Amino acid sequence: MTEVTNDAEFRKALDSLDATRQRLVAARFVENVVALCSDKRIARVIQVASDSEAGEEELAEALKAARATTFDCHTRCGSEGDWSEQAGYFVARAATAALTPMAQMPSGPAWQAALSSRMAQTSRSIVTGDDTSGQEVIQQYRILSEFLDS
Amino acid sequence: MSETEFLLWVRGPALQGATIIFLLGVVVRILEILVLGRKPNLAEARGSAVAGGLRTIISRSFADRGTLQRTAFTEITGWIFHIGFFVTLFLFAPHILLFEEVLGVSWPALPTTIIDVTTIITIIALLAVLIHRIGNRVMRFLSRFQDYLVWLVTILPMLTGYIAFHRVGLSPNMLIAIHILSVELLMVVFPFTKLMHAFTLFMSRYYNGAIAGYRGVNS
Amino acid sequence: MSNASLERGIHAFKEVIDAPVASFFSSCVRCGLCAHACLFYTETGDPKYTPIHKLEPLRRIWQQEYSFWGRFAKALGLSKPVTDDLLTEWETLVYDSCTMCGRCSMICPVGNDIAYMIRKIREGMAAAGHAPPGLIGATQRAVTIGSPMGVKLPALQAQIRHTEQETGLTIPVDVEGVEYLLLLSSMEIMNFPEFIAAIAKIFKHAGVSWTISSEAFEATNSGIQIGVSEIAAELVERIVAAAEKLKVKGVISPECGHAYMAIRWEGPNLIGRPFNFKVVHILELLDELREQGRLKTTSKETQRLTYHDPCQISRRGGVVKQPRNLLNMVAEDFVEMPETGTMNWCCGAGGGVSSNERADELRLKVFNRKKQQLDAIRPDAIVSACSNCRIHLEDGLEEYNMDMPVLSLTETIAEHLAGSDQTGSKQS
Amino acid sequence: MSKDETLGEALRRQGISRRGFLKFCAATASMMALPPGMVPVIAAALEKAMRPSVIWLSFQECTGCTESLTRSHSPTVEGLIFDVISLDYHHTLQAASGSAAEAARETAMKENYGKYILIVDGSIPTANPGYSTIAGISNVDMLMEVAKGAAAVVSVGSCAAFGGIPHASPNPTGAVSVSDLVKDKPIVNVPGCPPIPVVITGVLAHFLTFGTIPELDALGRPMAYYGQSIHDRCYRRPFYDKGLFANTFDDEGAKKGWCLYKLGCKGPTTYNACATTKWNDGTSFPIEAGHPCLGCSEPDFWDGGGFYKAISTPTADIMQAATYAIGAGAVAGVALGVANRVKHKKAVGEHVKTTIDDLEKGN
Repeated sequence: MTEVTNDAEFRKALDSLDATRQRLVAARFVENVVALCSDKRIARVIQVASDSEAGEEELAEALKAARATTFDCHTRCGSEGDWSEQAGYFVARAATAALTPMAQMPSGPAWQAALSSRMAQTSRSIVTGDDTSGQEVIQQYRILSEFLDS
Repeated sequence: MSETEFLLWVRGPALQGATIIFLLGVVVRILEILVLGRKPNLAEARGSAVAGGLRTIISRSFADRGTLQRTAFTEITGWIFHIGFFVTLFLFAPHILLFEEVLGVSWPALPTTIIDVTTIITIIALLAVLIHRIGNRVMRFLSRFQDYLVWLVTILPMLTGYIAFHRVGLSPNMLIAIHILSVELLMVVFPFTKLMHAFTLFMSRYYNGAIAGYRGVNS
Repeated sequence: MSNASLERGIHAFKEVIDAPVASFFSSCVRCGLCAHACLFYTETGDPKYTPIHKLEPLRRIWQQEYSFWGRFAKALGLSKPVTDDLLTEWETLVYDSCTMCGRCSMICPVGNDIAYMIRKIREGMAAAGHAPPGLIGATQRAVTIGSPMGVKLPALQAQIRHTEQETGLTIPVDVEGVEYLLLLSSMEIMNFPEFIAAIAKIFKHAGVSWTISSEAFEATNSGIQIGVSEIAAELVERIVAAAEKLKVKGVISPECGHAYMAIRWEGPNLIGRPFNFKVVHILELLDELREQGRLKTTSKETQRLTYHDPCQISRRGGVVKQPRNLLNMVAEDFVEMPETGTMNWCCGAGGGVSSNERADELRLKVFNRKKQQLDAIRPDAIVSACSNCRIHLEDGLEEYNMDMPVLSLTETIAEHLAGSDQTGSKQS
Repeated sequence: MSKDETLGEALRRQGISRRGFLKFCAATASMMALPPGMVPVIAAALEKAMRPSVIWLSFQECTGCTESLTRSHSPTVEGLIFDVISLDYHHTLQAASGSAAEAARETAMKENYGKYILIVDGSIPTANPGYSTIAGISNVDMLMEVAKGAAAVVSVGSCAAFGGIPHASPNPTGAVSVSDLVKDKPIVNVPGCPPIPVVITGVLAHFLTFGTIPELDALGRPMAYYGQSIHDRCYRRPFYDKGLFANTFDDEGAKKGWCLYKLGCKGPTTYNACATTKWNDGTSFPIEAGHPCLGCSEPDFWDGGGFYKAISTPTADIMQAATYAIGAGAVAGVALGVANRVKHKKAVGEHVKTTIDDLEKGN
């Protein structure tokens, strides 16, 4: 039984995964925060990312959708920021990271997806005022542990 | 008024009058700008404003490659007619003689065939400039009456000078009188129009270069 | 109750006209070359976007008030007045179709600094009540909340906490006597919080002592975009007060174009006194660290990278060489766009255009200029140093179906720091 | 000399050979710029021409024109012509004087009424007829009387043609040219101070040959002689074109024979045949002698702003005007500039604070 308890272990474990498995675990991280995103496209993107049999074309399509969602969700310079919408933006970014080929993301798609998912949680906490981002980290450790054991 | 009297009037009182309006107007307009002044820059300088300003006075004569490619017609015709205008103005022997008479300094002249060819090229360039001004949507959009007036008073000395040199149509004295008169028209119009750029562009380029130079940018 | 009126606008025009403005208007020969330096013209073909034309109201006031023959003509009733209708017509030209990128100022053959004058005409437009609603909102939020995007301190604190968790580094807040006070743009806090992490890592690596101020963390300045100098000054004063309170040696302007212009070049002039601290752009500081040997990187990016110069940082700000030095440190294949450095083309969203929803369609249309530049060299990714450029580049690339990530130069450097374990985490 | 004698007869009587006669005809044709094919026509016409009666009136003049004609080298074409015309009245040359002279004029007029040629040198005073009289007759009266019966009038010299020196400013005698007074006769102007002798004979030859006056330019001058400017035919023209000028009368340029434009040469604006026919039997002409052309065959040459001033130079003190203008401009410019500054300062001083509440459109 694997147990990840800190970011060093967390990242090391992620780095050891191959591309497909990185994508699969990243999809689980995103799924954990998907409720924060109001854009319906993300659910479909996660579905594709979670599919270990997904074809290249399908993945590319999903990445495109994830990107488009990201651009639609970000807050433009000078416009009034809404942190609950911003949480959705980070979910979309996490989904984008999950689907980005490893070559384009040297720090690792899964790691980036995890970070953006945490940011989504932080954004939510800015709205509500209660700090729950620490819990997200713990949940991610749990998700990874389960993933490694499955 | 006989032709000779007309020529004498043009070479005498009319020239005096035109000179007075020209110089008075130019000096007034330059001082009017300079005295207005500007605030000192309190930000810490990265480069020299003076060096930048002086640099831009020269460098702005030459367009960057991209601009040159996009606006080749304007750039080339602009260069040609400006150079042509100054070559004929300052390097034609009878003109030099005028400057010598007034200023007491002289310099070598260019052969008349070169002046002649330059004049034709300049006139063609100026015609092209007009066609371009009318045909180009940006220039037509920007142009007002003054732009056409200035074009006219610029090409007139070139045309009348060319005709006077070749003595076509009227008596030579009359042609010369008309030529000198056309220059006087240019001088009178000068301070009230964009022709002032001949002087103020040095100030403008300096300010531009100084603003950029202060920030360490070569503009 | 707003006091905006035509009279106040005209009064402001009179105030902003100085010798350079008078000289510039005297020199214009209406050659139209500036149109070809402006992406709003080149990508639309509409001559009304000719830069000098955008200044017509200011030109009229100059002519009627500060030139002898113009005054004469005015006395005779021969001059065209500046009316409210005129300003209404010009509002979109002055705000929606100009990013104050200053490219026209670089090519004007008589040397007119047109961007300098756009900055000034906006003073009168704003005083006359002709600023765009989007910019008005941003300015009001900047003054009342402290950020044009409404970012409040708790939000920053949450991002700091997140970053500390992620990096395992402490983000110093309100620490007195350090070398540098770091400013952040709201964009970085909201969209690109990884910038804070990148700074933390680099400064740890290079041994730079720094802090963020809880009282003045915002770098941006809507006042210089909308054109109200006293509001701009008020925003600058907040930073000056924080810097003086924390007794820092320098203030760092982050990856934001106009913020650098506001604090570095306009700042002391806005508040009417020189600063007793230095202002550096983050790229200037990084390059300085590189020169001193304090910034070391290991691996290099293998992707084909290009650099998009944010106008206010390079052309209008003078930080041109530094990003190139830095990129060459971390990029194996760094390639310049055809027109670059001080002649770079604006992304199309600077100068407040991005805050102005009315201009959305136009700014995406004119992005075609950047597309052409990119098509010429086909890079794998674009590096830039302005969050606003970055967001707009992403928007534009999406609009034009171009698949190309946009990276922050600072973040890219951080990813390649020597001796960094990249996770840097000790805590759980 | 019989009055009925033809020109051919008169010439042969004087021992001129057929060959010599043809040579003269060829020279005349060439002078009049006629094609060589015209030589036999000229010869035939002159052979049969009756010696015309010529009345020469001299008014306000210096006799320079007559001197020029009579100082011709012998044997010359012009000499021949004068030998063959019937110069019935010329106060300088005729033997008769007083009432006899006037009687000769009246006789000639009566006998050849409508056929004689009137040659005039000198201008005619109009301010007061008493300024110049001959035998108690004012110049105006005599001119009008003689012109009435003339077939054609030839105004010899710039005074008769354009008013000349008497006409020069301030023109105290109110001098005018022949063409100012005579409006109903063909008038040929042969200006010059003095005119080239061969030009006068050429005009007479043309009249004898064709019975008409030659083609004239806008100033009434025969195109054959006044069709080109001195400048265009000047042997120094290449120096002008190259920009090589004499700056003084004794500098290196002057010694090298460079262009005299800077010394005031009016060649470019003067139309005459000096540069081609030259003077004193083709010896030289003023420019060849190192002196700029004065432009003596052009109207008002005396008032052209100075013989030694190039035509492109100002005739008034421009430097002084410029100095005043700059001075006045500096004063006015500073005054207006200060006014601008004051206005600007005032605007800044009266600055009204714009707050965030003032940004939205008021009213």
